[in-house]
Formats: sequence, structure tokens, C-alpha cells
Amino acid sequence: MRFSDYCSLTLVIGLFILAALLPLIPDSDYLMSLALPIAMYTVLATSWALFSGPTHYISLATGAFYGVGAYVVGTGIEFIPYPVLLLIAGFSGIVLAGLVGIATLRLSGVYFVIFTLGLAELIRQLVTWIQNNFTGSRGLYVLTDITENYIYWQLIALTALVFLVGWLIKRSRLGFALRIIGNDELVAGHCGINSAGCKVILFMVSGCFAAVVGAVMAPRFTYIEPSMAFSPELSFQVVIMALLGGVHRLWGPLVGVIPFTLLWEVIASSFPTQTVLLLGVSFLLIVYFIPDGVVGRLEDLVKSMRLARPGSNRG
Amino acid sequence: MKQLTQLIILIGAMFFAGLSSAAEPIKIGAVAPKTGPLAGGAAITQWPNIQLWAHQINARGGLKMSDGSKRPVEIIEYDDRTNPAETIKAVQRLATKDKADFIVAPYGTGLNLASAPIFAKYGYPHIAVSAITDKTGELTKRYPSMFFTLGTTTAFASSVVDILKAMRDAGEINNRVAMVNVADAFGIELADSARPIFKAAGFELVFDKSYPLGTQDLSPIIKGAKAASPTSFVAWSYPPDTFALTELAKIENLDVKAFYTAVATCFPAYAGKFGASIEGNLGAGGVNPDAPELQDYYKSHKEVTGKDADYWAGPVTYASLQVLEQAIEGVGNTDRAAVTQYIKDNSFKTVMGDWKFNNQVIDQYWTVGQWQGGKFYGVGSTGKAGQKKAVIKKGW
Amino acid sequence: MRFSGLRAVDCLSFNVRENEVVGLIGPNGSGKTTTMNLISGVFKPTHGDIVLGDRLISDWSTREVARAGVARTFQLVRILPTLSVVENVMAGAVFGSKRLWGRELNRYAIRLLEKVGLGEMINVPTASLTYINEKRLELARALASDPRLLLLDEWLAGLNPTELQIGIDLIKTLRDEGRTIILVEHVMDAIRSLCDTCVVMNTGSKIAEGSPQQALSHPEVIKAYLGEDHA
Amino acid sequence: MEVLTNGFLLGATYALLAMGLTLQYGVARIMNLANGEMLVAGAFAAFWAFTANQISPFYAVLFVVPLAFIFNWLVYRYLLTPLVRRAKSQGQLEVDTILATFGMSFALVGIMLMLFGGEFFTYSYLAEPFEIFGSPYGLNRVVACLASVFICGLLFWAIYTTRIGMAMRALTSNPDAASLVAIDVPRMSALAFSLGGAVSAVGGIMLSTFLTLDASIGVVFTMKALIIVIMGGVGDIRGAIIAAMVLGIAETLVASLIDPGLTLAAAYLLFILVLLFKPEGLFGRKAI
Repeated sequence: MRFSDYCSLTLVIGLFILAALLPLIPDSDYLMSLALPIAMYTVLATSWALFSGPTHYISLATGAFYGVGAYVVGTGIEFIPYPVLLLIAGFSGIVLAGLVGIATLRLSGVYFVIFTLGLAELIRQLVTWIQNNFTGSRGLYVLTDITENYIYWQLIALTALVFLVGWLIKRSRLGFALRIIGNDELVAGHCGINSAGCKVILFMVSGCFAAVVGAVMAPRFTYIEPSMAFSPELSFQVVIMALLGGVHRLWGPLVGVIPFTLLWEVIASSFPTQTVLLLGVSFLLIVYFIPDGVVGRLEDLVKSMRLARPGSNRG
Repeated sequence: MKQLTQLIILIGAMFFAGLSSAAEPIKIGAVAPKTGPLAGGAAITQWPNIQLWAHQINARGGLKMSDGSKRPVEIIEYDDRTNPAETIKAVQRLATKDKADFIVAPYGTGLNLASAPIFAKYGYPHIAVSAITDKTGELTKRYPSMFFTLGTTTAFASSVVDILKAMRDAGEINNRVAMVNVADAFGIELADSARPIFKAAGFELVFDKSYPLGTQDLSPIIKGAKAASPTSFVAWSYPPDTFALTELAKIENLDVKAFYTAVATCFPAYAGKFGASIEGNLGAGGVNPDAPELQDYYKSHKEVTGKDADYWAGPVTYASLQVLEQAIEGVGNTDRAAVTQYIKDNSFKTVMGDWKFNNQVIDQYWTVGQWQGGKFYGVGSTGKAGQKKAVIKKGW
Repeated sequence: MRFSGLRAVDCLSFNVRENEVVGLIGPNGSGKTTTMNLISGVFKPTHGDIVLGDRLISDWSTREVARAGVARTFQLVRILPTLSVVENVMAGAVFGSKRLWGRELNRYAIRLLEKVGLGEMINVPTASLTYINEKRLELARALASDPRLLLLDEWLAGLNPTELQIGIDLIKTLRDEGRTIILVEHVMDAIRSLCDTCVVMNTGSKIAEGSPQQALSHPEVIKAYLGEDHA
Repeated sequence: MEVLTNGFLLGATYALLAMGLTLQYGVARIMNLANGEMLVAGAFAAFWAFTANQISPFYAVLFVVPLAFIFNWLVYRYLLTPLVRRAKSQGQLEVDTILATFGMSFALVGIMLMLFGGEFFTYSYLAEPFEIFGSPYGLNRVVACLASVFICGLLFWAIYTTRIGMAMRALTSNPDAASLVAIDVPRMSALAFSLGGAVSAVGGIMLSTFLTLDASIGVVFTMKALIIVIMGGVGDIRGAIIAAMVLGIAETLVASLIDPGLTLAAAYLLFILVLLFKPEGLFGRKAI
């Protein structure tokens, strides 16, 4: 590693420590109510971008994995220790993503989008059917002593983990393969890359994170209703946040999550009766005016500044 | 459009109320769905009652404080889009940023339970009206400022069974019951607790199926239930399915002596849609609409909000606001701990009769209602006065 | 290598021996590129067999064919624009028969770049390469897997005379190294100076085979290229 | 027999749902996720006409169709054309339109909430039994089914016999080639999109006679329509009709014979199976 790498590593670790200390600030409750969704969406959007960034597949399955994670905790909380449940949730996410990936990643882009959109609905129905006919009302209540702060810390730890995993993938053969696939899938095949396999692995990583996030969040909701756990809205929010930030850099989604959560908060608190309308409009504005994401915009800006500086050379 | 003008009028009213009494308003937060799956229900039982309550209080100058001054109420509304994460965020925002003095409980079991820790954390009295759960004991122990008013799942299920049992003992129906439920938390929980109760009472569930939330065509359900030739039909249903099941039962001429659909049977829109044919239909909830205080309530509800109130959760929501109102005036200031304690210790006169919380739970409540002569009368309860006798349904 | 089948390419059969350069020529639309795609696994033959060494590879995917040691370039150059020049070459050496990584990979890629004459272009953005340099880069990527069989699809097309000479010399060095190459070309000079054997195709079928001289003077070939009058 | 008739009625309803989206996605290449909201808007109009003005929902068609057409034309012209122009590839256009129309669906829900509030709206119209083969069915369902058959027939006729229809079919199979043979692609796309919107609104009117709806329910219908369109093969009206029928009958069969709790699961399963074994849809052509 070079010196600058050490610098950025220190910076990143410092930021994480700062973020983790947030709940300890007195009167930080309102801040926390924003920081918690930011942390949650950062994990979701970053892990989403790990898959969708390089493969260009828009996955709307986040809600499905999230719901599965929440249900694992809901069903098992009374007789399995919580940390084990997190592992089971992650594992379920991996298995589900693997199955779905093998079945659908051969489909073309738009079919994949629709399929994943339906996936949350499909799983919700299977889960409720099983619950209805076999387990009864078990799995609905999650009464634990896990406080908001602990949930937040778990999410921060997950954020660190997702960044670490993302960084490791980037440096690995897998990451390199993905960049080639993203450029030209035919060439990738001729280079001996198993593109379907790479996509499935990534989808599994992303599904695992989403499921664990669902599991972590479950205690916060106390009562798990299927229609809310498997919410398609969540999937879309993750997509739009990641795209707003930019999916080609590891930290891109983070840059999208923060402004979007804040914007959301401003809309929700200032225009409580027109929330949905304004959300729709802001959604449209993002699609029309920031198509390359904030990161893209930033990079353009940096580029134009460099060009504007006299005597500077390219690169 | 209508809503917009109403809003303007409301704001105007508040403005003038604010002018006439210089006292600082009491901030009341309100979080409930305006969009999402539960928005339809909240638009009938939650929002209009908050509007009515605020209107009435401000019309009489505000809440009386111990120093003799009158403080109007100011409602801060948030839409949680039927998303528990948003409910939590909105309640937290109300508590920390808006510094609301009190917060009206959210709408729906899930949203109430999700936000309960926040209410507890900041010491807000949390009169969870539209929450039906069997875990009231555990929840009230965990959250000392949480109150329940609508009843428990088991009470709802056993009340229906009791009514059917009475009918059977009178020789009006036989043992054959068809039961269906919507496969969402509410329906699953009710069906799950109803099954053993039916069995214990000697009923036979000749048809027992669930259907997914959002099913467009429920006719296979009604056809299937009809084929099992029951004399009673029980559906633990949500509003859209309540309407659909009733319409289909009518079309198919499902000839049962007892026809029960859960949520929304008590909605005015239900009567509006089906007219006289719903005579004898049973549903969740119920009130005693002949009680004078309720008659006043229905009249002013129509005047202020322009809509008819329903026959169950709406009046209960209003009653919970009356509890809050009387507790604040009883304490004479906005000390939340004192108000919570006051709610625990005192009894209240509400549109639903006299209320006294027993271990933070109202244990006398309506469970089953029936359309009789164009009104939805309570026919099953846990010890409410003015209960009518359930009658059998005589065709569509 | 035996080969036959498919409507676009029909009744085609030829062998390539090790260390041999085979030229595949024919008028436009005669099925040359399709043949390349069949060998490299992009298409699967409906009839007939493709054999590499002693293994039947007809049903293999591009990935499997590549891992078995077949590398190719494309008629329309396909470089990877968001990767650097060095990374473009690395792409060939990581996943196929060669599985390099780390410093070794980097050195290996730079060596190959120098070999194809791109030694000075290592730090140039990929998007700003000239046409011949794009072609060189693609060749370097194909070579990176150290292939048993190299497929060059009109690699010399579109080059100006000076570049053409450089290109021919480059392929010559590859031949002298003992590489096995199938060459699709329109440039007859190149065919003459590079190929050991030459297969001429028209409308999907083989019409002649032999040394370049023999094949190009075959009456069918002249007819196919120049029309009836010259036959 | 009863099950089949019921399945047919449901299938016809689904065909009505999907017809609009088929035009919008098949011809105009817009994967319109706001399609369901258009449908709900149509239903709202019928509800309003019926309850406030005692106008039969079928007369409501007369003013809903032109309004929906104009509205959708404006949407296409001013909101979607920039995306079409910007898109470098079909894939990018798909992503952009999916996101944009999702935003639109939010905005439309917001507008409807503002205008009508969030309550359920439902009314009784033709809710009388109608006997087919000796068993009763809702007359409103039967009428909706007939309307669906009529609309599908009309579209079928228009697409397969008129000049404009031929242009649209050309557009479906290859937009680039279509522009080469002097088909005004932008105008034709706008026409198809607006027509699709109008058809969806009519579907909403029909549905409102027997379903209970509210402002935010549109996404449910969008989802169903998407499944049908993709199952049927993009841009193919015949495919969409057959897929709708298959789905309707399959759902009814599962609900009647196995368990109503699994109807939607069965629908998705069918969807996956079709995609896996015939990725181009029941009637679609193989991509080249």
C-alpha cells in the first residue's frame, strides 16, 4: 500500500469511529432518528451496488431478502439466541439469492427487473401461507431488549463489513472479472470468465447483506406484518439512492443515501400532507437531472476544474 | 379538493383561535397513514376524529389549565405511508424536533407496536386505539405509558363463537361453520386463535382457507364456502375483501344464517354500497348508536368533517382523545408523567360510555356488531351496557 | 480440426496442425466470421463436430473453449474502454489457461505490451488509442492466455500500408514462435506471406484448400472473387 | 365448468389490465410502472360520475377516454421524450423509464390523494347475479368481461388491419428499421402510449364496478399487468390475451382446487416457468 492508501484508510476508520460515537452525544435523539435510516440504507444500497453496479442488472429484490431476514428473527427469537439468528438470516439470504440467481440471471435485464419485483410478493405469500397453515401467529412478535442504539451499532458494523467486502471484491479476481463483464460480456467469455457464476456470487453477497439488515431491524418493529416486511417501496428506495449516489465507486451509494434521507426528512416534516406527491417529483428530478449520480457529477466537476487550470496536463 | 378547503378552513380557524386567546397552543402530534395499504382505513376512523376533536376543543377556546387560562390545541400531522420505519421516525421527530406536548397513537397494530418504544422512551401517554393483540399484558408491563382500548384477539374470536353458540343453542343454526381469513398478520392471528375456540364449542369448520392480501377475485372462496354448505360464515377480513366477500356472497346467494366479516363491516360506506341487503350482517366492533352521547357525536362528526363516522374504531378513537383531553384538564398542565398517571388512576366519561383503565387496558369493549335497521348495533361485548341481541340473517 | 454443418456455414471441413498458420479467406458473407464464432463457442453447430486436440468441443461455451486454450480477436475491435491499457491485457491472463495475479501479472502484461509494440502506451487512456494500437492491444490480450490456438479475425483490415507491414511482421514473429493460428483475412499479400495452408470459402462452403499459391489460383476461387468472366 | 367460467371471467379482467401496458411497452418501449395509477384514475372518474352525478360508469367512458388520451400524450411528449432522446441503448432507456415512471406513479398517487382523499371507494353497479351454465356470476363481472372482449377485439382489428396498426407492429419488431421506411417513430410511439393510457383508464372503469379501490392500490394492478405482458411476449396483443386467460384460469383452478392462499404464488410460479422455458414469452420472437 502506498502512503495515500494509509491516509484514506485512517480517514475511513476515523469516520466509522465518529459515526459509532454518535449515540453517545447528549440530546442526539433527533440526529439518531436520521442516522439510523442512513446507516441502514447505506448497507442496503452499497451491497445492492456491489451487484448491480458491475452487472447492470437492476435488482428489486432487496425487499424480499430484507423480509426474509426479518422473518427469520421473528420466528426464532423465542428459542434461538439472537446472534445465531443473524447468521441464519444471512445464510437464508445467500441460499435464496443463489436459487433466484441461478434461475433468473440468464434472463435479459428487464425480465430480471420484473421478476425481482415480483419476488418479494411471491415470498411474502409463501411465508404467510406457511404461517397461516402451520406455525400460527408465531413469528409476529419480536419483543426484545435490543435498543435503538444497539441496532444502530450493528448497522454501523455492517456498513464497515460491506465496505470491507466490497473493497476485497474490488481487489480480487472476481472484481476484475466483473469489470470486464461490465465492459463487454462476450470478451469476458473469451477471456475464460464464468460470467453467470460471477453474477450469482455477487447476487448472493448482496442478498446476504439485505437479509441481515432485515434481521437487525426486526426488533425495532416489534410486530412483523408481512405486508410491511416485504415492502416493494424499500427495494425502490435502495435503487434510487444508489443511483443518485453513483454505483461505480464503493462510496458512491453513501453519497446518495445521505442527501436522499435528508431530503426525505425535509419533505416528510415540512409537507406532511403532500409527502407522496413531492417524493414522486423529487424522484423524477433525480432521474432527469442527475442521471449519472452525484459521484458522476462530482467527477465531471473535478475534470472541468482540472481542464480550466492553465498548464495542467491530462490524467 | 374538499380536503384542501377543509384544511384551509381549519388553519383559518386555528389562526383566529390563536388570536382570540393569546395562550400558546398545546402541540398534539398525529402520525398515521395517508397512503399505503392502511390509508383507506385511517381515512375513515383516524384522521376525521382528530380533526373533529381539535375543532371542538378550539371552538370552546381550548383546554382549561390549572391557572385558569385556556390553551388551544395545534395538530401536527405526519403521513407514515403505512411503513413502520416512517412511523418510528415521525414519532421521534414529533418528540425531539417538534417538541409535541402529546402524540395521538398511530393507526394499526403493527404501527402502534413499532412506535411503542419511542412513546415509552419519551414518556408520552400512548393510547393505542387501533391495536388488537393478545400480548397486552406483556406490552403494558414493558411500556408503562401504553394503553389498550379495543380488545384482544382472543376476545374477538371467542365473542363471535359465543354469538354463534347462542344461535345454535336456540336451534337457529347448526354446527357447520365456514371460516376464511386474509393472510396478513391480523387475519392469521385471529384465525389462529379462533380455531381452537370453535372446536371447543363443538363447531365444525367445514371450510377453513386463507387468501393472500390483495387477491382480486374472491369468488372461488365464496363458491368453495357455499359448496361446503355451512350455516355460518366467518371471515377475518380487511376492508377491500370485506366489501368483495359481501358482494360475492350476495351474488352467489350464500344462504347462511350468520354472516360475519371483520374490519370495515361497520363503515358507513358498507351500508352505502349494499343498502338494505346487509340487514343482519355481523362484523367486528359495534357501538350502541342509540346512546345520546353517541348521537351527538355522529351529528357533529358529519357537520365538521362532512363524513359519516363508522360504528366502531372511529368513536373509540374519539373517546381516546376525550381521555387525553380530560386528563390534561384534570392535571391542569402538560406534564406528561402526571397525565399518564392521571389516565391510570381516573375514570372518564366518553362517547363510548364510562372508561376506566384496568392495568392500562380497557376491558369492557364491543367485539361484535350487527346491522339492524340501518344501524350497526353492538351485539357482543365484554360487559358493555346497551347490548342488543344478535338475530339471524334472513337472506340477502 | 474437423468441422462441418450449419446453414450459414455448410459442408466445411478442415484440419489445423500444431504450429501451423491457416488462412481462411473468401468473399464477404462467405461464412468466415461465423466459422470463427463456431470454433470459439459463440454459436453451437447444429450438425458436425469441432475437435480440439482429442476433445470434442462442439457444445462448449465460450468460456470453456477459452479455458481449453483458444483465444481470439474480433473483426470489429472489442477493447474494454473503462480498463487501463495494462488491465486490458491482464484480462486475458487471469481466468483462462493462465491464472496469474499480483505483481507477476503486471510484469507479464507489460512484457506482452512491449512485444506487440505498445510499450510506450502503458499510461495512455484506453479510449484515446489509435486504431492500430487498439488492434495491437486486442492481440496482446489474446496472447496473454498463451493460447494453443489463436483466432485472428481480419486483424489486418483497415490498416494503412505502413501499419500493414508492421502488422504482418508482428504475426510473422508469432508464427516463428511456433503458434498455431487461424487467420481470416482479405489482404492477399498477408495470406501469401504468412499462411502455410489456405482454406477458401464461398457461401458457407469450402471451395478450395492448399498452399496459398494453389488455393488462390484455383478456378472456383477466381470465379468467386472476380465473377464468371475471369474463370 | 364453473371453475373454467370463473377463470375466464378473471382472465378477461386481466386482459383488460394488461392491454394498455402491452401497447405502451410493446410499441412505445416504455415500461410504464405508473400504469396502475392510470387505471385507478379511471376508476375514480367512474366512481365520481356514479356517486356524485348518477352517471352510469359506461357513459363515463365517453369523457374518460379523451381525457386519459390527452393526459398520457402530454406525459409522453414532455416527460418521456427527453428520456428516449437521451438513451444510448435500449437497456438504458428501460432503466430510465422504469425509474421515471415509478416516480410518476408516486406523484400520481399524491395528486389523487389530494383530490379525493385516501378512503376506499366502492359502489354497487350491476351487482346482480347472472346465470351462466346454471350457476350465478356477478353481472358486473360479466359486463366487464364483455367489454374486455370488445376492447381486445377492437385493438386486434386496429393493429392487424389498419395502416396505423401496421406501423405500430413494425415499430414493435424493429424501431430502427421502422424509421427507415418512413414511419414517424416518435409520433407513433406517442400515439401508442396515449392509447395504452386510455385503454388502462377504461379498464379501471370496468374494475371499479366490482372492486374496492383506494388511491394507493395502483401498484397491485401494475404488477399483474407486467406479469401478463412479459408472459405474453413483449408487444404482442394475442400473447397478452392468452397469457391473461392462462393466468386467470390457473389462479381460479389453484384457488378452487388447492388453496386460495396460494393463488398469487401460483401466478408467480407460472410466470417464472414461462420465463425459464420460453424467455421471449409465449408469443415473442427470439431476440436477434
